[in-house]
Amino acid sequence: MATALDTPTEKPLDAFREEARAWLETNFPKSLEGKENAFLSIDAPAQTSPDYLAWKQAMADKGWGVPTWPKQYGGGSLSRAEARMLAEEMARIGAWNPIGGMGVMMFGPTLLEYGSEEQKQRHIPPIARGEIRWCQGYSEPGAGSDLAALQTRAEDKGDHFLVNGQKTWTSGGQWADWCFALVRTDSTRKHEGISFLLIDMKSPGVDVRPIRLISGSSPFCETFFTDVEVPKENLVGPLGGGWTIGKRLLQHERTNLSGGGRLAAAMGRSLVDIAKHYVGTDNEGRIADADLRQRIIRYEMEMRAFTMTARRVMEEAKGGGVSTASSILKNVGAKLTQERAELTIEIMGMSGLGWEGEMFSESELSATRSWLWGKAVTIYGGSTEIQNNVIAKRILGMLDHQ
Amino acid sequence: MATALDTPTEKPLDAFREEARAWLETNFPKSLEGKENAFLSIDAPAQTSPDYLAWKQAMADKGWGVPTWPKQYGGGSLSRAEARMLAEEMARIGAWNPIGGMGVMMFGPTLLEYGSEEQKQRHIPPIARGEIRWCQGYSEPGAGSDLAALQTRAEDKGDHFLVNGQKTWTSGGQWADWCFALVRTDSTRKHEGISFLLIDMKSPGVDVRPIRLISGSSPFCETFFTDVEVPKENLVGPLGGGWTIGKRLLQHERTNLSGGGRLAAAMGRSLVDIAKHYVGTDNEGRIADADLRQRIIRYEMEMRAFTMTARRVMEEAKGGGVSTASSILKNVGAKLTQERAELTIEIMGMSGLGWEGEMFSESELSATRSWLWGKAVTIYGGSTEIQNNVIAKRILGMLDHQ
Amino acid sequence: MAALNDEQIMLRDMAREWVQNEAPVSAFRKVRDSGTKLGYDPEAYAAMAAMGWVGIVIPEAYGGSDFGYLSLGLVLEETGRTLVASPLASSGLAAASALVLGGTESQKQAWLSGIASGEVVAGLAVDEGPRHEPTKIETRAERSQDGWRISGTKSFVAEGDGASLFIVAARTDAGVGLFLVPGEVEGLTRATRRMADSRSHADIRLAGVQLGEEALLGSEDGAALLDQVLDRARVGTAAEMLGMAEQAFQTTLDFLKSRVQFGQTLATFQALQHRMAKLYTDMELMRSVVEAALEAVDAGRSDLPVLASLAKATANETLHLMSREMIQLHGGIGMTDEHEAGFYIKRARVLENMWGNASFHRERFARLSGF
Amino acid sequence: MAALNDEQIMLRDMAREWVQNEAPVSAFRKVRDSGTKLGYDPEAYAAMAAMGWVGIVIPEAYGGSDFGYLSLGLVLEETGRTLVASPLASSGLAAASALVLGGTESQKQAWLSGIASGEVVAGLAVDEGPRHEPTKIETRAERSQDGWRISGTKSFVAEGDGASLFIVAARTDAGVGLFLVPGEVEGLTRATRRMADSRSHADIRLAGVQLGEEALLGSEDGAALLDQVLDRARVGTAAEMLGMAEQAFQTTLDFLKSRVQFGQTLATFQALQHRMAKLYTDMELMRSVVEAALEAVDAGRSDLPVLASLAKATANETLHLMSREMIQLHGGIGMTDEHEAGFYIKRARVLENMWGNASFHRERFARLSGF
Repeated sequence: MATALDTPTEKPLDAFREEARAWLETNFPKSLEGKENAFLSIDAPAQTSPDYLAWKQAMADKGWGVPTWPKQYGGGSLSRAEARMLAEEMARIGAWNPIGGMGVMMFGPTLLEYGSEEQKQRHIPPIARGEIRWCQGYSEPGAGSDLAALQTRAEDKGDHFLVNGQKTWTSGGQWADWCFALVRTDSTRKHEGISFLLIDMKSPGVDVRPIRLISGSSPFCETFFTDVEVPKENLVGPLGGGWTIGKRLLQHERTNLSGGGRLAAAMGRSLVDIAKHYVGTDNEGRIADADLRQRIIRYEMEMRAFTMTARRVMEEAKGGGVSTASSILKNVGAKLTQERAELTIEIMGMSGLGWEGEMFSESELSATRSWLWGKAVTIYGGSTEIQNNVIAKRILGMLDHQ
Repeated sequence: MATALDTPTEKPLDAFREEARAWLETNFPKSLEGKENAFLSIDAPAQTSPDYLAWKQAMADKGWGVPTWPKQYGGGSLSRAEARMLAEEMARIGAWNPIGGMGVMMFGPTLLEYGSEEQKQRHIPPIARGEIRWCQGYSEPGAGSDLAALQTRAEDKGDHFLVNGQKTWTSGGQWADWCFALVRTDSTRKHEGISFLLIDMKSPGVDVRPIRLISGSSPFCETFFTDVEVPKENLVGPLGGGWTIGKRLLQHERTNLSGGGRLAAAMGRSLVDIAKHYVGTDNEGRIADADLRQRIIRYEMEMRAFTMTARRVMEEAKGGGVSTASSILKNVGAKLTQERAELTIEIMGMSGLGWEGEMFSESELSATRSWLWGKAVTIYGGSTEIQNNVIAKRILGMLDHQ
Repeated sequence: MAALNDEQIMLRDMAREWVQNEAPVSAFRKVRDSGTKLGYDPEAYAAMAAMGWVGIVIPEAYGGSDFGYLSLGLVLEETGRTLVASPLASSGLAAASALVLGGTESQKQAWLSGIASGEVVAGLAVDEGPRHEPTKIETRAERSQDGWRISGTKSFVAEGDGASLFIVAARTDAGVGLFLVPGEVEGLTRATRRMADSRSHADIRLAGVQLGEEALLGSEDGAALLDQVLDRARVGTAAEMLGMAEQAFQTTLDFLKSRVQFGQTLATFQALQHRMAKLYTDMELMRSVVEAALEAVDAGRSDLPVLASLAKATANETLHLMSREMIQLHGGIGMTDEHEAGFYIKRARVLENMWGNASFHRERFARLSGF
Repeated sequence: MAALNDEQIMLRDMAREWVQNEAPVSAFRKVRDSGTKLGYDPEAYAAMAAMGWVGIVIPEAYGGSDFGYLSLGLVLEETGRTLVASPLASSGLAAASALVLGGTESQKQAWLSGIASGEVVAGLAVDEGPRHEPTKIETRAERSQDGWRISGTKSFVAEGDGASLFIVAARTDAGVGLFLVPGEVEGLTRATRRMADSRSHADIRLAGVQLGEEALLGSEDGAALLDQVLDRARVGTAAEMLGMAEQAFQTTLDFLKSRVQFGQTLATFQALQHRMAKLYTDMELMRSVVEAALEAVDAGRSDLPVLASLAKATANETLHLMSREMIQLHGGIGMTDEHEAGFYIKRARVLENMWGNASFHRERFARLSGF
């Protein structure tokens, strides 16, 4: 199926586009074409092949892993238009960005906005080069969607904070070098008692236990802090100002997550192809199972509508920054990701429920795992229910005080 | 399509069944076969054909219009099993009960339970004979789903109450002889300030204005009470005890309304037949529009599940009385009624949107009106939202105090 | 909102202001209660034409402004909000498109400036039954010595009562052609269909209508032209539906914020909040597909058919749900004729049927996409 | 709840008690973590057989109790609640039904008492691909001098690893017949399929398996018998799914009542209340259709095929939604392997596929109903 509005209409090759094209042709190793792991940064340890390392090195040197970040911190200082051209040129040849993860998607932009000059100089360049992996220390066992109920304490000990408590859903905690965490520095006030702290995961007293998920993988951890000493210089923003910073970071998270549906579509074959393969077609070329076909049609239509909406929102939010539509995109993207996974395993029938072994193809086993793992996308990053609250209250103004 | 579990399996013809069959054959006029108007009692003035009047007279004399009510008040004193046989025998020959309306469905059972002996002797027999029509004075403009917020006042004036206020959604108010109303006798307490009062609609000060609905018909009224004098003997139950009685009556309403989906299915041709007529079939005999067909399949399946559930609930509630499942049946029945109406007009296309004139068939015009009128079934008798609250709180116990 | 240029922003603002001030829902109620067969207020339509709205897709040479379909869509969205009754979509969009796309110079000269000025009201007569089936055309156009002879019946033609020109699809020896049929020609009779939306719809009977050579619009094998015209009509209808859905949503939201039950405004009940959030989300998606389809017409994109079906199917689904929820969330008051909720649901169902219902467009989307 | 007789009430209560005490979800977890290919705990199955559950549809003459399908459904519902891993449905329902319906006296004598006692575990081998397509059978059964010779591969046979008897559907010259194939016969090989539900599924390869005359169950044209057996398997599966859905619902409800967020228990959030009300309503409908289908088997109703498809399609839809909502409403904890929500959704999808998914049964329902 043609992807219509997804394909950019032909544009004049301006100077930057030519530069990017030439550079990519020289530097991107053909062996890596299309080999991106969408969940790379949280789902697995780092890749170590020589081609991968060379590619990462080249991108880091160029600053194009974080193309719009300032050059002085290791970014590319590209305009949004240029960054888009770069992305288009990469997509054209199957290249992909080897530098990602929570540092790039969430923490970096937040630190650039709220960090001190010293903090930026210290932490941004390693992120820009993909050398340091960050994890998120937000959720706690007793505080799911009600994040502000968090209990992990950071006591002021003069030159350092003493951190005690437990975080959960620490994404990639077992592979992370650093953690950005929300901690309680004042137990008498709920939101104003929260501070934003950077914690070195190698500090004594940090203990990490992977959580096994229903999909069999363990991309998240429980993280225990026992008398962990954190230097005062690692406080971002003012004491008690962590809630504002933390929420801002969540907006970045949501904006990134909202690409989820699109991401899913980019992974692997189209649903239609899978259906034609497993179910076959009738004599008019239609997917043979009429009931299934109707549901695929609806999925494909909504997917198109979602992609168009994501593009429209991006265009409307001209000056950069985070759109109020992020909750909508997050919800729709997450729903479509799950819908696609459910349809995929349904189409594959019993073959879509394989767990391991050679009786199933790689793509079948991966369908099972993606289906199960995908159940998280409506829960994390602000659950669908929380986003609906946000839409109703913040966008629609459905509040009590009217 | 066979109606499977709807058709009673063959039973031995016991004495009562034989009696009923013989009596019906003698008394039911063939001319009335299948001529029942489902919304008879509220949607239109009374029928006046000689056959109808004779049939009504016969049923009234026999007490079979209200077969399970006690004989001393004009009922049939039949057991539930006998009443069911009677219903089966009537259905078998296309006969129907000419005695109905709110008096039979809601008010009668409630008065039998809560009324004084004097009240029962006075009011039940005319209901049992279908001579007196009752309307419901519950809703008020300012109190929709929040019924207990009602404001119509009944002041104690010694030998009578003086009633002032406005009711709305008085079903059949323009044709009713009497009104059972919830009125406020104490403004200092919400629920305990409500009393259950019987008001003669011919009393001075009662003014009725029909409400025109989106379907074009006016089965409901606004009813204004201005200094209406109501004798004290018309108070049912204790002063301030109206809420309990009123709620009980609503349970009867819900139990009756839950038959709505079934009712809808009984009216007119099956969806499948309509679809075959307007849309046609393919060379395998399937409804030609695959997308529409899928939705008809789902409707038909859920309709079957609903019918089976209604039967199951009835069988489980052996000893009579009102089942806790009434909220579920009300919601599903109402949903299916609307679903069917939407599917019907969709199948008919532009012909399903006719308003008047000879360019449309009777059944097309009636499809439009039923579709619009049917939008009320998820609103009245406790809206779908209210029923969901009831299910969550009363059946599932989703309350705060756990 | 699509990226608009200054002229488009001005146009939309002007439309919004006029509609709110001069043609609120009460204006539609007045037209309805007048019992007119015409289905609209000619003075209001004249005002719309005078503001240039009817000529938006008509080239300047023929009295239009050539502002394009996105611009016309903006106006239709605004008029859709308050259910403005007018032949704008039929005449200024569907019929005008047929002439612009398929007309000869002399045909354009003959009709387009009249359409733009509002003096000519034109209607598109394609379907012959209650469902949209553009492949099932039985009306015949036969060559006669001095032109064409047309016989058949067209059903549910929008503005059928008042139109002075019909664009009629008829079967020729070469396929299906479009024909310009003046409303007052001999052999043409109209039968009004009084429908739930209180607008004008009529069956048009053509009993051996005799026309000249110049009646044929485009070629005798005009199926491709018909498709192009229909896709424009579909996209324009979707724009009107977008405006309706938005206003229905807004009216409902305002009601929920004002209505108190159980001592709380309805807007604070979480179950209702989540339903409104879902509807709002649906409407954002609807806006995207409708605007994309309008832009696709202006850009001359070859995938317009897919995008038009996506837009119309989505518009149908979303407005369908929104119009149901409008009544349900209003409760009893929404059931009364006094309230406007009924107007929206009745008009919604008519537009859902017009130029293809959701089933039609889902099927078309899939076939065009190769599955 | 259907009207049960005293024996059925006793049976159900006994099953409920045993399941809750002896086979809670933790027992399934233990089986899974043991890594057994067998997919169940033989001791537990022996206990179930000893309680008479495996012989419920088997006549007393062959060691069963002939209590009927509603009774067996009650047990399957209870075992479904805690995901009891056992061959009860395969052996005691599907395979036993085939023998009871189609077996000769000597075939019944040979196998039924072993099945009832649990010593024989039997499996039904019909499908040859990942989707249920009982009309697409390519496995061949050819007459040989002293009986039958069978070749082909059966896919995803439940209990395929441990079964000592397979009921195999194979194409004969006359149509499709069912054959009794001992598990240890020469030419039969098994290939384990490790699936998400951690139960036993295997492909069974029959390479010219040589069997005697007595291998044929029923006639060579046994499509009608196969249909009857499949409908019983479908209804039994639906009963198991009913139990799963109910327990998933109950577990979720308990969680919502205990979990506090934003200073309130989740159970008090109206949006969640309405979702639970919807699920509860769905489950009431599910119970009705499942019980009606079980009763239809016992009553020998001729419309069983329609009712079985109604039951299985409804069970699929309802458990599908319930298993998704179970995870979503639990939030993060439901995503962890430590919690049981994952067990329910994995088993749910396997059962959704077994003996026909919802599409299959909706289509069948419609065709049987004549549209």
